[in-house]
Amino acid sequence: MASKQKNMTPQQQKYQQLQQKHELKRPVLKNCIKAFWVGGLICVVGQAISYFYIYFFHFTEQNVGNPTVATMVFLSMLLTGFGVYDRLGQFAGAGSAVPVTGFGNAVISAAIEHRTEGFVLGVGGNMFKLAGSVILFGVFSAFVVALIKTLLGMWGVL
Amino acid sequence: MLKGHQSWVFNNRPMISATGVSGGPFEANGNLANDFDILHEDLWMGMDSYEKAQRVLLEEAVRTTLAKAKMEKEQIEFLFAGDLINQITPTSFAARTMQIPYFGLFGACSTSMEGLALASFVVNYQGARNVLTGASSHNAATEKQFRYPTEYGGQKPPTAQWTVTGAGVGLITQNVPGEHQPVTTSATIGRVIDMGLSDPFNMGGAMAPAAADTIMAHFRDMELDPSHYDLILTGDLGRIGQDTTFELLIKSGLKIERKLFQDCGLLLYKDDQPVQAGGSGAGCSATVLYGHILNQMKKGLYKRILVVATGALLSPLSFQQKESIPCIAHAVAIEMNEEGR
Amino acid sequence: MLAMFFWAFVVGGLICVIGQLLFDVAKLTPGHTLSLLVVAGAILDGFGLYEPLVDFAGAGATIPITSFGNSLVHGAMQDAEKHGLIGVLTGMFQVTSSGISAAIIFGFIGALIFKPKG
Amino acid sequence: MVYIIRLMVIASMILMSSCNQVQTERDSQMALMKTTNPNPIVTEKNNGQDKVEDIEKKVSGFNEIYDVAVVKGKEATLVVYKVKHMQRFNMKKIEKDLNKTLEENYPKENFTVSSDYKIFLEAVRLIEKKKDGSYSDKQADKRLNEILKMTSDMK
Repeated sequence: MASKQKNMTPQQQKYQQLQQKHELKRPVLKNCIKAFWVGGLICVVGQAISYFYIYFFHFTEQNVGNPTVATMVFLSMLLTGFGVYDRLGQFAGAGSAVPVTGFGNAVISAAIEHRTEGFVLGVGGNMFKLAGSVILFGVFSAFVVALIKTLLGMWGVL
Repeated sequence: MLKGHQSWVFNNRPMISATGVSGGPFEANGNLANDFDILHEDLWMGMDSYEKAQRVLLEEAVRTTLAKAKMEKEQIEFLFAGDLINQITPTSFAARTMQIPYFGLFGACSTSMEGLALASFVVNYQGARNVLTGASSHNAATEKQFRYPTEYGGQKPPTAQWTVTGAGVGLITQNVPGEHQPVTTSATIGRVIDMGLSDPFNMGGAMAPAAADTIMAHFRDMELDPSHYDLILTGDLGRIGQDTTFELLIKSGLKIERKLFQDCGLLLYKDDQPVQAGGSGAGCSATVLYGHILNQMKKGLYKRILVVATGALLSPLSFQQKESIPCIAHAVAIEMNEEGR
Repeated sequence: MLAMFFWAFVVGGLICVIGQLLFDVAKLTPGHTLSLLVVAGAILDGFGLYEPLVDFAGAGATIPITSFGNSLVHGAMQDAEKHGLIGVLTGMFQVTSSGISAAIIFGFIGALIFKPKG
Repeated sequence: MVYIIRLMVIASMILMSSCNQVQTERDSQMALMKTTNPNPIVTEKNNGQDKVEDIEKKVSGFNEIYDVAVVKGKEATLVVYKVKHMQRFNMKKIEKDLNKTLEENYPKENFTVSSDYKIFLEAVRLIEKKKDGSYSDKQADKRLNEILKMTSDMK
């Protein structure tokens, strides 16, 4: 950010100061409270679903995550398809984007949106245009972390 | 006739003899629904893609204009139009349907005034008798291309703007003295101004300096005072951009009354519609000018107005490559034709 | 069990607040924010801190996207224990596969049955 | 409308394919909610009831633990427990300590220790069935081995 500032002419900097004055501020505190509530509630729903699977199906606490996540993504598909999730997202911000339902929403909304370009080039090609970076950085950082841990383990440090 | 550095004066006073305006469901719930000729309940306009829907909007606006003017499309010499989707394909495809000789324009949201200025210039110098000019935009098509999928639950900050679903078209003809119609009298073509802003969710702030630059150039070139106009109307600056532009103009010494300085993007929607900082898009200035504002002029509310449409010349690629947002603004002065001459 | 729900709510909510702060204060795009959280989850698991959080908060820790990084590391480590270094590569998706495959499958089903509402 | 119908078909297919193992039992229904502390059981007659009760006392002695179920089978003994919520951060350590304590006190026994709710639930269900006589010793032992297999699967 600092280097960006330096590249600007004094005129640009002066204007940006003036513009800042008029810029509508994001209601950070209000947004955080909304994100907390909605995000928390989504997790509570997730918890309820996982207890449901523990109780009625053959899942232990350790592996109940898989069906829970799949169910949450399914719910996210319904909400996305009926046009509810984008409204929820405008209200809750990170509260609906950070839970796995937000990941599902990113994939599903892109898939639905690009249906008009066909199933191969449209849906197939664009499905991960938003969520792809999450997978990329998740996988790569996990690779690095696991590699370091394994190597340290092999050398007997850990 | 060139006047000053970057302005044209249209001595023959080309006339906006008919207009056509179409809009989508969100506009139907807005403030100016009565000034639209055609309003759609369905965001898809019965088509199977949003891009096709935008094409339909423009085609309908053209057809309405022709119907009002009682003209056939063969009588139109040229079409000056544009939009901001994928190499302006919605407009070009609509032009394919209409078979009118066609200039495709790209000036982002300033396209409407770029088209009106050029059309007026051509008509003024007898380059044509009848010219159509217009612009269109579609909310979902624009979101899809420039932002996120429409169903994606991203949170828009309060600085974001809502792209208008709609098309506005005007028919520019030779002046018929005495006819009660608006005429164009001058135009100022803007420079590309870049103040280094790069937030695509704050277009108003990025476009404000371009608007201010063009407005100042207009008054300098035309040797006029702001009091010459009853209304100075900006295209889609929204709340932030408009306030900023106003401050820039006041600082430069122009005396403008705040309430005579309005913005299409703020007129179009009701306060309770979730448009954040206001409406935007190529269709914003086109629908509001060719619909609401010209209707009001004909009713006698305004005699002389200056319309300044601003455009942000970015692409989805350029902002991902961390480029700042260059902006442009074009101004056209519109008056009511003098009566009984 | 009620305590579990309570802490799932609080911890899940707090992770979302971190995300919201990244949106609003750091002005990051959703893509950047979610990528950052996933990386944070992977690193926390590297230090062995994420698993206790899952024990404590249940879905509050497994539903936010941070758990994605955590379970990727877990899968990789599980296989690494069995097969050595090569396991880091092969085991990566062992634990996480459900989230991604659910997203792909439901995404495609969604594309089959829904139209965007705008 | 067409979409909604198609959707309902898919949803009901998913529900139908998965809802066939639902089984309800009486007291174990609340096993996740409240403290049950069921009496420990053995699957062999007249053999070791004292011992399992002793084991349960020992485990209950842990400060962090508030609910214990013990099932002793022919070969292995299952010890399931719940950890006080604020101690759940230290689950790994508690499990280790518990294992150590049990090994030291009962070196001959083959213990499986778990804090998993699912295992706890299944253990409570087993104990109930054993008590009301719907499971014979043999059946109970078989069921215990199934539960033990479940715990080893998740590691």
